[in-house]
This record gives sequence, C-alpha cells and structure tokens, in this order.
Amino acid sequence: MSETIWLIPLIPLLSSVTLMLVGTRLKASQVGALGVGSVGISALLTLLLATEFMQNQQVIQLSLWTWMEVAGFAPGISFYFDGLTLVMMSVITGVGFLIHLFSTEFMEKDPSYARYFAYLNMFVAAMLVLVMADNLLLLYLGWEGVGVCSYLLVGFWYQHNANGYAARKAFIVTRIGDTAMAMGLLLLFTELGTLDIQTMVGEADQTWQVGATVPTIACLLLVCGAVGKSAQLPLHTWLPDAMAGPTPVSALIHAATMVTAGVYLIARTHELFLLAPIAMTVVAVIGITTSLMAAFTALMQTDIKRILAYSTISQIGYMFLALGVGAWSAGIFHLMTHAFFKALLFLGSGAIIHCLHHEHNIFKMGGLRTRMPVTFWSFMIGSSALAALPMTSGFFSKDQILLQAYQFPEIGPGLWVAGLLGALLTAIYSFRLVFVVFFGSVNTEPDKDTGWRMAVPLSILCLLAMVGGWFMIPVSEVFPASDGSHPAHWVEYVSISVPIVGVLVAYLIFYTGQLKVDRLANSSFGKSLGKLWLSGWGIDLLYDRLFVKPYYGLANKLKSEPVDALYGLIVTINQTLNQWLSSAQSGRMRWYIASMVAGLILVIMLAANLPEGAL
Amino acid sequence: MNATMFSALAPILMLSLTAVVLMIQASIKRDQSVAWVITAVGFLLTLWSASYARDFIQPVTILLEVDHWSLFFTSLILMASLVTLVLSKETFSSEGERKEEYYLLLVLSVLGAVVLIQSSHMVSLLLGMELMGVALYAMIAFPERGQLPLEGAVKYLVLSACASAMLLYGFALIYAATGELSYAGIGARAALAYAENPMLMMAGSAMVLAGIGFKLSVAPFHMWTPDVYEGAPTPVTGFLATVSKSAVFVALSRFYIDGALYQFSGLNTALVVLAIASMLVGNWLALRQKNIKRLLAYSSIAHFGYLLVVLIALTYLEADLVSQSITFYLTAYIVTTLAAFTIVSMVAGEDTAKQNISAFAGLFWSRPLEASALTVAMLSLAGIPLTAGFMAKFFVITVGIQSGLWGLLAVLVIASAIAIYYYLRIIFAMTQSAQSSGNSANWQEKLAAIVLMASILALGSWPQPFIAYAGLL
Amino acid sequence: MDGLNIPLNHILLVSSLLFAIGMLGLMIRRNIIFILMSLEVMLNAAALAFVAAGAHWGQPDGQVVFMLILTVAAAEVAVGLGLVLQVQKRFKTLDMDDANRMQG
Amino acid sequence: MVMINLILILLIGGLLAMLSERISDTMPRKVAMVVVLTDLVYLLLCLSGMPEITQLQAPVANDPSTWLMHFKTDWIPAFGISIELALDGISLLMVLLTLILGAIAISASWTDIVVRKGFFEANLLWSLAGVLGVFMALDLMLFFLFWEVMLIPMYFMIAIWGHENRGYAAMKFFIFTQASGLLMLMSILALVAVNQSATGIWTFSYFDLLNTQMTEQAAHWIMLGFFIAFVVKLPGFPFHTWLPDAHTQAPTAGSVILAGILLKTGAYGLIRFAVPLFPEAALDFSSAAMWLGAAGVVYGAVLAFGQTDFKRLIAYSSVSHMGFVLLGIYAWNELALQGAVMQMVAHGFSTAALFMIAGSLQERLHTRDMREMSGLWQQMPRMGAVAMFFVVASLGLPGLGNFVAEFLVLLGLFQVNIWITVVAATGLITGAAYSLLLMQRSFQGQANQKWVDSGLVDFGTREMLTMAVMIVALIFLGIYPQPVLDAAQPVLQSLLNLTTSPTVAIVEVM
Amino acid sequence: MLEIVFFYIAATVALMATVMAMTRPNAIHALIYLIVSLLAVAVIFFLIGAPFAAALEIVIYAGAIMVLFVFVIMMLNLGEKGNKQERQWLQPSIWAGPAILSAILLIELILVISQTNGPVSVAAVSAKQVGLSLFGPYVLAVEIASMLLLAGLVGSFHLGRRYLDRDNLEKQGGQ
Repeated sequence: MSETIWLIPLIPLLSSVTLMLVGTRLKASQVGALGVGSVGISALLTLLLATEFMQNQQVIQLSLWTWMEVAGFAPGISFYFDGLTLVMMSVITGVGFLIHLFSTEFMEKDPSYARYFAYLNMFVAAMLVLVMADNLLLLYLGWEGVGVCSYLLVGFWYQHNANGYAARKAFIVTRIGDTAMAMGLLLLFTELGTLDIQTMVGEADQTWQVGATVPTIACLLLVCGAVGKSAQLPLHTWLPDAMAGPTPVSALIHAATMVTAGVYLIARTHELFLLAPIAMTVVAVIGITTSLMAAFTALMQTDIKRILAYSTISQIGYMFLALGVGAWSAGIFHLMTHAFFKALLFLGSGAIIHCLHHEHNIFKMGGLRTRMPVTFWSFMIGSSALAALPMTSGFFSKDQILLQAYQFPEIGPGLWVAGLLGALLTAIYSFRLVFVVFFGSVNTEPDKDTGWRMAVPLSILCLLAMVGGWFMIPVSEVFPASDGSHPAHWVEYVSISVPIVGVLVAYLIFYTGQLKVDRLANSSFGKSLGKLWLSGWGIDLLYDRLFVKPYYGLANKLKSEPVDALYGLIVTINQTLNQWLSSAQSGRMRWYIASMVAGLILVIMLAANLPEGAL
Repeated sequence: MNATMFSALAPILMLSLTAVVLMIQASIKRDQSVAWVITAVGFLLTLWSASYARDFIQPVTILLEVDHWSLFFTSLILMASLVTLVLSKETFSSEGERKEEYYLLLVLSVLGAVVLIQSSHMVSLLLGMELMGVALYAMIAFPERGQLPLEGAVKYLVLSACASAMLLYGFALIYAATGELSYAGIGARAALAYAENPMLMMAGSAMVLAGIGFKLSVAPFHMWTPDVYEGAPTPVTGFLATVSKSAVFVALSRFYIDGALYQFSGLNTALVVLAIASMLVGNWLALRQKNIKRLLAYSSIAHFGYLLVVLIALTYLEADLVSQSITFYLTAYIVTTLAAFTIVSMVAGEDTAKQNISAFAGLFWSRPLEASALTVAMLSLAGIPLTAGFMAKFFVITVGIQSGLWGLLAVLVIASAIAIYYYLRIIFAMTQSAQSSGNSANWQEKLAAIVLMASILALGSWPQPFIAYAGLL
Repeated sequence: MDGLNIPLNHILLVSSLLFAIGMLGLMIRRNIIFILMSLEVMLNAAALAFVAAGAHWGQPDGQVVFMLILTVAAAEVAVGLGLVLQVQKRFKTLDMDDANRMQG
Repeated sequence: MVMINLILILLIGGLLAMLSERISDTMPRKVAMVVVLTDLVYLLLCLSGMPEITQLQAPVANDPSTWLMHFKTDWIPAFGISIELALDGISLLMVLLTLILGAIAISASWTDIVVRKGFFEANLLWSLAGVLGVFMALDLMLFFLFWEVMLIPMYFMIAIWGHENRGYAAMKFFIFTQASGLLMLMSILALVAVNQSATGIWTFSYFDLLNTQMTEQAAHWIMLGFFIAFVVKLPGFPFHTWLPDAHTQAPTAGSVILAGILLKTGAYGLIRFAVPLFPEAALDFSSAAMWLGAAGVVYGAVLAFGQTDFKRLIAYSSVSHMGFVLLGIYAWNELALQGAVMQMVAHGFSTAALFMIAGSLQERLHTRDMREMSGLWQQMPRMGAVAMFFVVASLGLPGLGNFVAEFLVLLGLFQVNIWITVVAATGLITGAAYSLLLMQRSFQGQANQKWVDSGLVDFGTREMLTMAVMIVALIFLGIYPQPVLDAAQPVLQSLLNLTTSPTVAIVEVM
Repeated sequence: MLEIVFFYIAATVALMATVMAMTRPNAIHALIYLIVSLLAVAVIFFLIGAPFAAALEIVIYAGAIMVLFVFVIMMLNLGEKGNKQERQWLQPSIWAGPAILSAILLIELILVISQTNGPVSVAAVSAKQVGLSLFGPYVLAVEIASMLLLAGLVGSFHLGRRYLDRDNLEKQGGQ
C-alpha cells in the first residue's frame, strides 16, 4: 500500500480531468458515479492505509520524481505520510466522499453538473497533495491548487456578478497570505538550503537558537499564509462572502478541509514554531481574537450560511489558539471534530436551502422541526457539538484546548477567559439558529424532506459528530507529548458549564422570549453595536476604504499611462519644432537670404573665433 | 598638355563632344528621341572613357586632378545622369517645341559636375559649380507652363548666386592670405598663413564653407531646398539631389583634405554646428511634410548633416578611412535618393496633387514593384540594415566612434530616430487600401527602378566587393 | 604705374563694404531686377577683392579669376534675365514676395 | 549549415506562401504551416543525429567549438564582420519556442486574416526567420542585422492587418525599437572600436569580444546602450509603452509572435550579450536593473488592472511578467537565471494563448472592449475553460510553467536583495487581481443579450488542438521543467563562470 | 601719394553710387548708379596695377552686362506705377532687420580685414602676364568657361525665346 499512496490524489485528479474533457457528453448519472466514485476509491484506499498504519505505525516517504533541480534547489514530487497526514487524509476523503454524495442530489438540477464535479474532484486532489506533500513547495502547489478550486467553486454560478466578486475576493485575500508564505519559503530555503519539511526541521534545530530572529520571521511569514487560508484576522473577510458557492462546497472547502489548511501547515511545521515562541504567541492571540470577533458577528447574522461561516472562523480561531499554546494534538483533534460537525451543519443548511427554494434568511424559516425531521436532528446534533455540550465530539476537543490554554505561561488565564466567553457566545448563536429555524411558526413551506442521497451523508455525519470525540488520533508520534499536568478542577467545571449556560440563554431569548433583550437592542448603543457586529466589526468596509478603493483609484489614474505621457511630451516637442521651422520655411526669398546671411555670420564667428579672437 | 593628359581628360572631352554633337543635331533636325539617344550614347561613352582614363591618372594642368577617386565619382554621377535621362524622356515628351535644349543642358550640367569632382583648384571649383548651376537653372525652369518650376528656378538662381558670391569672396580672402589658388598650394601655406593672419584665413574658409554649404543645403543654408525640389521637374530634382550635391560634396572634401583645412579647430567647430543643425533641422522639418518631394528635400538636409560628421572626423583620423566613408555614403545616398525620385517620377510625375503622401495610398497593391522599390529606398534612407543606407550610417558611426565624436553621434542617433517617423509614414501610406491609380511606366523606368532597388539591397547586404573596390580608390 | 602705397586692407575694406551693401540690397529689394543687380554688386565686390589680392601677391591669377567671375556673372545674368521675362509673364509681377507659391 | 538552412527555409517558404495565393485563397496558410513544421522537423532531425544532444556538454562561453553547432564564414572581411551562427542550450530552447509558436501563430491567422493572405503569411515567416537569426547569430553585426530586420515584417503585419489604430501602433513600435537599436549599434561599434584599438583587429565576433579589456567608464556606457536596446524590446519599465499599443493593434498572429517570441529576444540579448560582455559594469548596474524589473512587475500589474480592452490587459500583463525576466537576469545567479529562462518559455505559451483567445473574441464579437462582453462562458464553454486555464497559468498557479519560473526568480533574487523580492512578490497578488478580473469581465457574469442573440461559435477542433499544444506544454513545464532547465543549465553555468555574481549574503541583517 | 587720394575718391564714389543703386525706386536710375559704381571700381583696378582688369570691367561689366539689364527693363516696360510701389517697399521696417544683419557681417569682415597689413603690390600686372597665364596654366578654365557661356546662352535662349514667342503669338492672335 505504501508504494501506491500516490494513487489517492491521482484518482480524483484523473476523474476531474476526464470530467473536464468529456463531462458534457456524459449522462448525469455517469458524472455522479465518476465524481463520487473516484473520491470513494480514494477514501477506501485511505482506509486501507489507515489500518496498515495503525498496525505498524510506519512513516512513509515516497518520491516520485524530482520536480526541478537548480543549483541545489531540488524539491521533489514526493509524499510524506504520518499520523497527522492520516488524520487529514481521512477527513478529506471521508467527509469529502459524504459531501460528494450529498452533492449528487443537491446539484442534480444544475446544468453544469459535470463541471461541478470536475472542480470538486480537483479540489480533493489538490487538498490531498497539500497534506501529503513532503516539501513545502509541493505543499504550496496543493495550497494554491485548493485556492483556485475554491475560487472556481465559489464562483460556480458565474452568471451572478456577486458570486464572481466573492470568488475573486476569496482568491485574492488568501493570495495575500500566500505571497507572504512564499516569502517564508524563500527565506527558509535561503537559510536552510532545503524545503523538505523533515530535513528542514532537522537543520533548523541545529542552526537556530530558540527565539532567534530568522525562525521567528520565517514562522510569522508562514503564519501569514495560514491566516489567509484559514480566514483568521486580519485576512478573514473572504470566508463569509465565499458562501456564495453551492452549499456542499461550503461544507467541504469552507468548513471541513481547505480552511483548516492553515492549521495543518502550522502543525506540520511545529518544530519551527517551537523555535519561535513569539510567533506562537502571535498565533494564539490571533486565534482567540478572531474567535471572539467572529462569535460576536455570528450573533447578529440572519443569513444561515453566514452564521455558519462566522462560526467556522471562530472555531478555527480555537484551533489557532490551540496551536499557539502548543496544544498541537488538541488543535488537530478540534480540526477533525469540527470537520464532522461543521460539515454536518452546512449540509443541513444546504438541505434547508435546497428545500426552501434557496431561502437563506433564518427569520423567513421557522417551524421546520416537524417538516424536515432528518435535518432537524442533524442540526440539533451539529449545534450541540458546535456548542461543545458535554459528550458531543466538540466538547472533547474544545475542552482540551481551553484547559491547555489555561496552562499557557503568563497570558494563559486570560486566553482561557476569552475562550470561555467565545464558548458562551458559540452556544448562544448556534442555538439561536436552531430555535429560530426549527421552532416557532412556519414562514416558508418546504417542498419535502431530503432524499436518501442527502439523508445518508447527514446521518453518517451525525454519528461522527456524536462519537467523534472518542476517536484517538494517531499523532502522538508527530507532536511532542504534553507535560500531562492538569489545572485545578474548578477550571474544568467552569469550562463544562459555560456552554450549557449559553444554550439556556439562547433558549430564554429565542424560544420562550422570557429574557427580553429588546430594550438593550433598541437603545442607541445597542443598535450601533448590533450594526457593527452585523457588518463583522466593519472590517470589510475598512479594507474597502483602505485598500480596494485606493487600488481601483490608482489603476484608474494610471490607466492613461503617465509614462507614455513622457513620450508624448517628446512628440509634442518635436511637433512644435516642426511647426516653428515649417513656418520659417515661408517661401520668401528675402527671408531665405537673411537666414543665409545669419548663417554666414555664425560660421565666420565660429571659425574666426569672433569676437574674442579680435580682442 | 600632352597626349596622356588628353586621355586623362577623356570623360570631360567626351561630354563636351556630346554637347557639340547635340548642337549640331539641333541645327540639322530637331527631334527629341534622336537627342535622347545621342545623350544616352554620350553618357555611355563617357562612362567607358572614365574607366579608360583610369590608366592615365595624373594632375592635368593646375586645375584638375584626375585620380581614382574622382574617376569613381565621375562614373557614379554618370550612372545617376543616365537614370535622370531615362526619367526625363517621359516627363518632357509632353513639352511643346524645342525640348532638345534640355538634353544639351543636362550634358553641360553633368560636365560641370565632372569638372567639380576633378577640381583641384579654386578656379575649376568655381567654374564647375557655375556650369552645373547655370545649366540647372534652365533645367529647373524648363517646363513651358506652370509657376512652380519658374519660382523654383528663380529662387535657386538668386540664392545660389548669393552663395557663389560668398564663396568667391571667401576664396578672395584665402587668396589674400595665402597667395595660392590650388588646394595643394593652400594646404602647403595654410599653416603659415594662419600664423600670420589667422582671422583672414579662417574667415575666408568660413565663407567658402557657407557657399558650399548652400549647395549641399546644410542648415542654416537649407532654406531653398524644399521650394526648389518641389518646383523642379521630378527628374531634375533627382539630378539636383544626387549629382549636383554629391559632386559638390566631393569637391568640398577634396578642398578640405588637400587644403589641410581640417587642422583648424575653429573651422571644425563651425562644421560641428552646421552638422548638428542640419541633422536636427532637416528631420524636424520633414516630420509632418505632406509633399513627398519636399519631404525628400528635408531628408537630404539631414543626410548631409550625417555626412559632415565624416568630414569633421578628418581632424582625428587619416584621410583613407574618411574618403572611403564618403565614397560609400555618397554612393548609397545617390542610389537611394535616385530610387526614391525614380518612383516619385513614375508614380506622381509632375502632378503636385499626386506628390502628396496620401496619394500614395494603396500603392503596394496597385503597383507592387514601385511600392517595393520606394519602400526599400525609404528603409535605406532611414538606415535599416540590409540596405545601402544602413552600411552608410555604419561607416559614419564607425568613423565617429573612432574619432570620439560622442556628442555628434548622440545627435545623430536622436535625429535618426526622429527620421524613422516620416520615412515610415510613406511606407504606411502605401500599405493602406485605396483606389488604385492606373498610371503605367515604360520599361526603361521599370528597369531603372529594379536596378536601383537591387543596388540598394546589394550594397547593404553584401558590401564587401564594393568596400574592397572603394578601398582601392 | 605702381600701387605701392595703397594698403591692401583698405581695398579689401572697400570690397567688403560693397559686399555688405550688395547683400543689403539683396535682402531689402522685392523686385527681381533689383535683386539681380544686387547680386552683380556682390560679385563685383568679390572680383575687386580678388584683383587686390592678386596685386598684393604680384600674380596675374587674381585678374584671371576676375575674368572668370565676369564670365560667371554674364552667364548668370543671362539666364537670370531670361527668368525675369518668364516671371513677368507667368506671375504678372516682378515682386518676388508675391511670386511665392511654395512654402511650409 | 543547418542553421543557415533553418533560416533559408523560412525565407523561401515566405516567398512560396506569397506566390501560392495565386493558386488558391486558402493556400498560403497551408504552405506556411507546412514550411514551419518542416523547419521544426528538420531541426529535430538534425538534433537527433547529434551525439551531443543527449548530454548537452557544458559549453565554454568563449570557445565556439564546444557549442552545439557553430558556423562561420566571411561576410564583410574589411571590418571583420562574418556570418557566424552558433547554437547552445538557450538558443536551442528559444529556437524551438519560436518554431512552435510560429506554427501556433499560423493557426491563429487561419481565419483571422481575410485580405492579402499570401503577403501576411510571408511576413509572418520572414519575421520568424529574423527571430531565428537573432537567437543564433553570434557575430554582433549579424545579430544587429537580424534584430532590426525582423521588425520590418512585423511592422507590415501591424500596419496592414492591424486594428483601428494600427498606424499609430505600428509607428510607435518601430520607432521605439529602431531608436533603441541605434543605441545598440553605437554600442556595438564602440565595443568593436575599443577592441580594435587594443588588439588592432577588426572583429565583431562574440567570442573575440568577450575578452575585451576596457576602462570602467567605457564599459558602463557601452553596456548601457545594449541594456536600453534590450530592455525596450523586453519591454522593461519605463520603456514599455510601445507594447500595449502594438499588441492591441496587431492581428492575432502578430500579437502571438510579438508577445510569444519577439519580447524574448530582448531577454535573450541581455543574457547573451549585455551581461557577459560587460560583467563588471553589469554588476554595478544590477541593482538599478532589478529595481526597474520590480517596478515593471508592479506597474504592469496595476495598469493591467485598469484596462477595459481585453488585449491591452494582456499586454500589460506581459510587461509585468517580463519584469520577472529582468529581475531574474540581473540577480545573476543560477536560480534566478533559470527562472528567467523558464519565464521566457512559459510566458511565451501562456500569453500567446491568451492573445489567441483575444483574437478569437475579436473575430466573433468585433470588439475587444470587456465592457461589451460578459457571461461568454455560457455560449462558449470550451473557450471559457481554456481561457480560465491560461488565466490561472498567467497568475502563477503552481503546477504550471509560469509558477516554476516566477518562484525560481524570486528564490534567486531573494539571495541578492530582499526588498526587491518583496516588491516583486506583490506582483503575485496584483497579478491575481487583474487576471481574475479579465475572466470576470469577459467570460463570467450575466450573459450579454446581444451575444446570446447573435449565436456565437465556440472553439472548433483546430483551435482546441492549438490550445491543447500550449496547455500540455505549460503543464509539462509546470510539473517536469527539468528538460528545459537541463538545456539551459550548462550554458548559464558557463556564463556565470565569466562573471562574478552579485550575490551578497544578506540575511545577516535580520 | 596721389594714388591714395585717387583711391579714396574712387572708393567713395563707388560706395555712394552702389548705395544709391540699391535704394533707387526707378530701375533705370539704379542701373545708371550701378554703372557709375562699376566705373569707379575700374578706376581702383587701374590704381592697384591691374589695367587689363580695369578695361574689362568697363567693357564687359559696365558695357555688356548692364546693357542686358537695360534691354530687359525696356522690354518689361516698368512704369511710374512700379516706382511708387518700390518706394513703399523701402520702409525702415523692411530694411532695418537686413541692415542690422549686413552691419554685423560688415563688422565681422572689417575685424578680419583690419588685421591685414602691407601694401598692395610692388609692380603692376600687365595684360601680357594675364594673357600668358590665361592661355598657359588656365587654358582649361577658358575652355570650361566657354561651356559655361554656352550653358548661359542656351538657357537664356530657351527662356527668352519662349517669352517672345508667346508675345508674338498673342499679337498675331490679337490682329
């Protein structure tokens, strides 16, 4: 098996290429079979690989060919496989498979069915390359590849300009991070002479002291990439807009896999980060700040997908927090559980949207509990996990993170408190969603409940969201063991109880209405705060003013080519001289003679060196 | 005078003989075609006699110096004159009576040019120039009708006479300073005369320069050029632009070299100023000119500016490379300019409206041969490789670099860059679609066009034989 | 008769004055006949300078050139006057500023 | 002789193509295609017959006998000018690129050109011949000759078959390149004169001139002449302004050749002549050159973003991309140089393809204004998909040729100057901005009813085949660039041996 | 001594006459002034030992060439109207610029010439000497001059005769 792991990304890729080339001539069922089947095979292969790995714990390194070899720079098309990779691959192929399956029903009416699966398969392939890459350059290939696929899928319904805008925004914002990350790669290669992750970290250990400048800068640059891809502050603005894509895409790319690539990157290069404590602190602070910011924002959203999008940002913030405090495996664990429950929530919302004729506003929904029972239960389970109610998968992972954050030196307790606040908010907004959508009066009548191709993935994901917390992820070999100390018990109790309080609050406000927040909400402060949260703290607006508008303005200003104006000036000078001289060419003989005489005077003056010569 | 001297004078004698035969013919029976044939035969015989005279090179009296260089140019201008002759037939066949004089004047003018080329003395310089000029006045004003030829002739006569007066006065001053009239004599005494009375010598040379500069239409003595070019019948313009100018330039360079004038820095400064002015002014004037003959006039101003660079380089280099460069440049210039005027004559004739560049639109499709030839000529004038004009410019730049004339070369580059614009304008016009004009040309003209185009390309792409030949001069 | 006592520069001075006057005439007159006359003056000035220089060096060459200048002047004037006739015929004027069809 | 034949086949083929118009209207393009393919096959056959090709030996830069091919015969012995052609890895790459893109250009002209087809194909072939000459000539005079002469057919292509503003564009193109060419001529002659005064021999041979000794000042000035000439052609900021006009106005095949091949001659000249002939001067100048390159990258990208004309946008993107080449060359270490070479090849394909798409759009819509387009994907999905491919290629998606190039350049550059690298890297972001905008405005968005009604025709087999060639090429370059790198490596190494690298350790400052 | 006085008188006359010739509105008057100037120059020639030149000046220049002018002026029949026009044209605004130019040129020439010194000549150059050199070393010049005259002849013949032809034709047509 270990020799054939290259098949895992290749099969979806081939399927994608096939769909691109001949997709339009295939029947919908064939397209579906190809699209789902290819990922299914990959998932199966991953499963095989996993069983093998569980037995022998053997790290696989496989080099296919040298990508390029220039002056000692010799990245290969080569794969590296260990427990971390396995976790990621399982999530990608497993959740990916479910989402593909879900899509066959969700997208079946779409005229560009084949194109959709082509993109989606390509995404899976690129994502697999990303996580399997042995060196940072190949990782970067996958990294950019998923970016492009994300772009293509967000703008899948290209007929609407807004979708195109969202897609471009997603690509360009992440590209900013990517470029910084590329700079990080340049720096790492220049300093260490390789981009092979394993060799590199070995080198780094020998070359650098803990806290040295170069690794700090390199890590910060990598963080920039991670921040972009994982939609963290300050590059998070693309993700809510990216909801313009089909909902299964949001589930796969913008919840389960791609957006967590940043987390993966940092985890993968954690040895470097260990050399750069400052960078780690930065990661933690970014994580917790983002988490809070997004949670507040999610509170005010009315679009079901945007709520989930901000929730994703918030949850990834937790993962960053985990990475920042050195809780590597907790971070990855949360990545996995989050993939389960967030995919579940997105697919659930997809089902709702599908059945409600593309209705996104939660206040136009309501009372769906009885109309769409499968979806309701999916949401219930998903939201519980998201809110980290005890015994759900989210509970285990988030709890770990909070506890480890508490132990972080110096700012640990602060991080913990903030994390708790985030958890409270998470519980509130997730159950706000549940109460508003599924309880109360029916505002829009759904067509029907989901078909089996939607129901099956939902059910499986429900299961995973419930029990995912009991999985043991095989990353103990990858990450350094934690010191095993535990904080005081009260910390644990508080951590457990906060989400429950949050659910209660949500219940009181949005279900029974006993807790009146209207007065607060209608006060001028409340209003403006609400507005601020609704707009995601106004960051979009700020960026628009700071970067987008000026760039458009600059491009518009320069459109007329100021440099060319310079050459235009030369032309004008020549034309003017031409005019002057032409008008001197008056045709009058006396004038001609005068010019000759003047010329004669000049020539004599020059030749005989007059007037100085005479004196 | 002895027999070998007469042999050395063969070209001059042959031309004079042709003139006499033409007069006799006119007195017996006036017939244009007979006159044409006589002139053609006369030119061909002269051409032959020029190579015959090669074996007898020597100074002939104090006035003329028959050497390889002058014989080469003699042949060259005779070939140019033959082309002029070919073009003239069609042009003047529409004239009324008595067009035979034209051929006589042409022969006399060529004679003047030959004398000018072979001159080694102020007197022969003066006489050659005047002979050429006086015949040209009449040739320019030859057409029976129309105001432009006449106006051109008057302007040329008056301004040219004014220039001659300057030239003569300059000669007089040089003579007063040195007591010599032959180039060699002046060269021998120049340094001494300069030591005695620097200003007289310099002022005299400057006035000579001005007088000759007029004929070369070097700025600021260029004003006449466009008017005369436009006014004159096209074949005459071609003759004026090529034969007259190159003969004068050859005479100037001989005067400059033999008279050892290059040693005077003041004169050199004056030349530098004239060269720069010509390069820039010529090209600036041509930029937006619509009449192609005027445009070519302006272009010629610039070209003699380029050529002056070579003369300036004399101060720093031995005369060999310089005279080689002059040879190549003038040859290229004559061939190219003649080609241009041949095509203008074939396409536009004497019709002012047709001389407008916009009237050349679509020539590529209606008359591909003419258009190709004109394109090649324009590219050559612009100095694009594979054409004679490029090799010519190559010589100039080489000479300039070897003399370290960086400022001049910088101006040359700027000027050439400006020049590309208007040469291209003509080419561009020809490529654009337009209604075709149905003129047709006779076979001699077509042959001339083909030969000239081929020579431009040959000189540009395989100049070695020519350089080897010119190196022997 | 000998001209021992006349300084060369005085004669040249006279000739240069003549030259300048001729040139002035050339520049201020519009009538072509006057223009031709001015040219004659200039040529004459040059001739005077030549003869003077020849006398200065005691050579006959100056006078030879003078003769040739005469020839030149004659030829030029002959053609020039021919042109004058044509100008009068075709332009109906002798004013050269008026007989001006080409410019630019 | 092989090299002479290569050029002659194209020259004579051009004549044949012109004459074949008399046989039938469609004949010229077929003849032209056959001629170019013949040339290509001929070259490949000759190469396969050579033992060296399997293991490109490292040529010694100033020893012609170690080159792949070398040919020399007298031309103008009076000045030591000879017809000297030689081929090494880089030249070979460029020649192959030229011939392949030549075939593609002919395909692009298939239906685009409706009048005077014979003359068009002839001009196309002649300009290819000129470009081949540029890539092979090693006598400086001969090089200059090809350099200038290849412009004339190009001029005709723009002036005769160009779009609405062709006169202006053609003129601007010609004057810019000619004026800079004159500077180069001056420099060549100055170099030769310096050499002549030192050795007493007139020679224009690259191999002889490589070792010319000259004063620092002379070297600076002479190098500047070469530099400007090449940078104008490249085009580098601020000499690029001819390019948007020329590219926009040229017929499709002309744009393909201009962008795909002609720009490369500038880069080739820099690599072959401007730096090796004046190593010290180039070193002193490198930082200025790199800043120009970085400025070009950014400036081109910003201007591309502001355009509404489809072709103009691509043209400015070329300015941006070729900025990387300039950066790569003047960073002058193996990584960056390989990147530059790679960029030359990859940009050739990606931009040529985009111009072909632009041409196809123009042919169908009779406009290049993107404000008139929108949602074209719906009617022309194949074209849209292809366009998407080349757009992402041009924005530097890893896995495609352009990425390899840009990354190598940045990698090499980073070792020389970090801040320039930072500036240049912003080109990756701005590049994404304009590329995606292009896609958005033309193929995405609401379909314009005008085009829906007029029933547009999607890409046909010929077009798709042509595109496939370029797609395959770019993917190949992207995931297995080694053949190209291997071809260039020994040459670059030998050039690097001639010079000292400007590489300075930099990271200590951090 | 006397020669010098004569010289100055002759020079003054020549200059004055020339100035007059240049400024007269009437062509015939101007021409007569010009002839006076030429005669005065002939006197100078005589004074500096060039009697042959003096004779030629009178015979050919004043005699032949000027008569040509007279013929033409008479043919053209320039009347009083022409004179008036000429007077109008001779305004200061017209001659000021040229006068300045001429003055500058003159100053230059004077500067140049004033540095010359020495007397004109030791001995007169006789007609015989001139003749000998004319048909000695300058014999070719004479031949070429003949060609020059031929060119002038043919040219003026061509131009002038056409003028007469047309005149005659018009007269015949009128009758």
